[in-house]
Amino acid sequence: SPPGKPVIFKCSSPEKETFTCWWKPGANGGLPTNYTLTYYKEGEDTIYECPDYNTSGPNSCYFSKKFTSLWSVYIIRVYATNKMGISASDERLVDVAYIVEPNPPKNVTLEIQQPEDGKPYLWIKWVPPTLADTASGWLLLQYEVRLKHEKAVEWEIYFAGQQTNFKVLSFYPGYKYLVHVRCKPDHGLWSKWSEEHSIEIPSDLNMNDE
Amino acid sequence: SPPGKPVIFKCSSPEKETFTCWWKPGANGGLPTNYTLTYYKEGEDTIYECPDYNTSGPNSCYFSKKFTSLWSVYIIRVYATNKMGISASDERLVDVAYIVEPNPPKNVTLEIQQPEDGKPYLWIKWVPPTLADTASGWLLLQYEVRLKHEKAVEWEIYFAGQQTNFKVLSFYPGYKYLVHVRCKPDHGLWSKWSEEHSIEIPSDLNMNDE
Amino acid sequence: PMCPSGSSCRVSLRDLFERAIILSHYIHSLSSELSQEFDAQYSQGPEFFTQAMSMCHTASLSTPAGKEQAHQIHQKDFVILVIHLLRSWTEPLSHLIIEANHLPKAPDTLIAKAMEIQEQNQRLLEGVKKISKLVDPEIIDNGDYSVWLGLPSLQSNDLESRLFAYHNEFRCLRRDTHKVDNYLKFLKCQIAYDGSC
Repeated sequence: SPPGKPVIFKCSSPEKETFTCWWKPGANGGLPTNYTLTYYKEGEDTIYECPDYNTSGPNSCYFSKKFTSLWSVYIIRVYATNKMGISASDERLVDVAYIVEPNPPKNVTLEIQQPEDGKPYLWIKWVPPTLADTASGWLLLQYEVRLKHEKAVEWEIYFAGQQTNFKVLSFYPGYKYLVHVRCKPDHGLWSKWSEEHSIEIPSDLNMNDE
Repeated sequence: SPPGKPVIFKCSSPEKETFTCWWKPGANGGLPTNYTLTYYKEGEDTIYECPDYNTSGPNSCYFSKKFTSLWSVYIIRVYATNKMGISASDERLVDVAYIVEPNPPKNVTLEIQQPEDGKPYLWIKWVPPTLADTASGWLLLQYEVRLKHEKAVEWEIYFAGQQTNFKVLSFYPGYKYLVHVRCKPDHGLWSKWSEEHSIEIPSDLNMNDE
Repeated sequence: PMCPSGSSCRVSLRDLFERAIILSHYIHSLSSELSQEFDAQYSQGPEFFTQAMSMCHTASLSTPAGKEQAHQIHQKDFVILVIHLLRSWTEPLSHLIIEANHLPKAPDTLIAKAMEIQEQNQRLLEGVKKISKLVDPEIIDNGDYSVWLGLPSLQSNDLESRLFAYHNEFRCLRRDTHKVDNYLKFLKCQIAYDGSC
């Protein structure tokens, strides 16, 4: 039978300079099926084919800098073809600036702080990811921290706004805590969580004001 | 004796529309000494005298909008004259585009906000400095907030981008917090910090999600 | 602006301006670094380059030198002026990159910055052209730009004259990229935010 309808399930850009779209093939009708991605840019008539089916792995199309424009919406479609026929995915509209998925924050550090005049707190610090746009100092990233002790099931999630550090005031001595941090540009997607970092809280830590 | 050599120690523009230069008189040789500022502009031969010695106070020259043009170098010199002779400062080269140093932000206000569905946060708000026309887009300001509780040694500094408010998410109940805000044009110099503002955080403030 | 398929949808004028400004801000920051890096590397004394100041090849373009003058230019003429300013650097930038390799001990970072500026300048030119079409579809861009005649000085046998030539080009690049950045931020508020950001 003709191939099933493919679905473009994700398009994202790590740094607003390049981007990739991925699709899920439909049922292949038991026959060898070939996939073609085509696109055109709003305001232009020419229809182009995917410039690079390889760089981002199977069922993907990679648009390098040369093929990535910030100034137009891309209208993208994938066709599945076999001997019995052809089927087309729905159109996917892509505006590169709105699909930025940055790399995770880096250099996450954890410390127990014991101020002379206050309760101890867990101080989490990090630095923004390497991203061409933050280099221009113009893209505002927002951050989220998740934390739990080893035996807990649920993560506690804290929104840290634009801060690149966060103080956790409520935690239990004697436990090992696991921490991840992620980030998101104002219009864009959350990054993956950073690598896991952990810290052992001494069981004899005095939790009251000094 | 003839007057000592004056020194033009600063030229700056608060809003990229006017600018002022200040000079330090040299020794006045014990005689009444008169100061004259002259300038000419790159690519022009005509030498002009300071248009306004008063608006910006003693030993200063104020260039109103009428006399201010960006992206053209002013070559400026100050002469000190008394009965015994005359002495000239070194030439000062000024491009108004690169000497913008705004006044500090104004009307800084602090509030504790307790959203129904989230943790309480300290909300800091301010308005751009006087004279700064950010609405037209001719001047674009970025802001920085610094904050610490009374007993803390270190300031915590947060970059707020172009927003005129900032949410601080990690802080201690029962402490008095001190806050300053400053601003900088996109390509210019930081203002001084605003006046200090403070807020007492109630010690019974519930720091968890409602 | 993800919109349902079938309906025509494009990047809004506000978004186009926001993106153009991210680029113009970045390009000017790079140009300032490039100019300072060159002066730091090749200056032979505090006043060495002050005598090097000469007119920029774009001086013939009448550009507003203050906010009031900026308000007096018709918006679509102002957009075209920005296009002319950007286009006036296409040729000099490509020659600067080629010739800079012949500078004594030319630092890689200096050439890399010039190349990045060239690339982003072309990107920004494409963006401002797109903006101009939205500002006024009837807009006519006659392909104008300021002719650059600076190549011979970049190839001068006399090292000092050559250094003066480079200093002046980088100084003019810094100035013109600042103008473009400033004008785009102003035009964004005037055009896309009805005069008040």
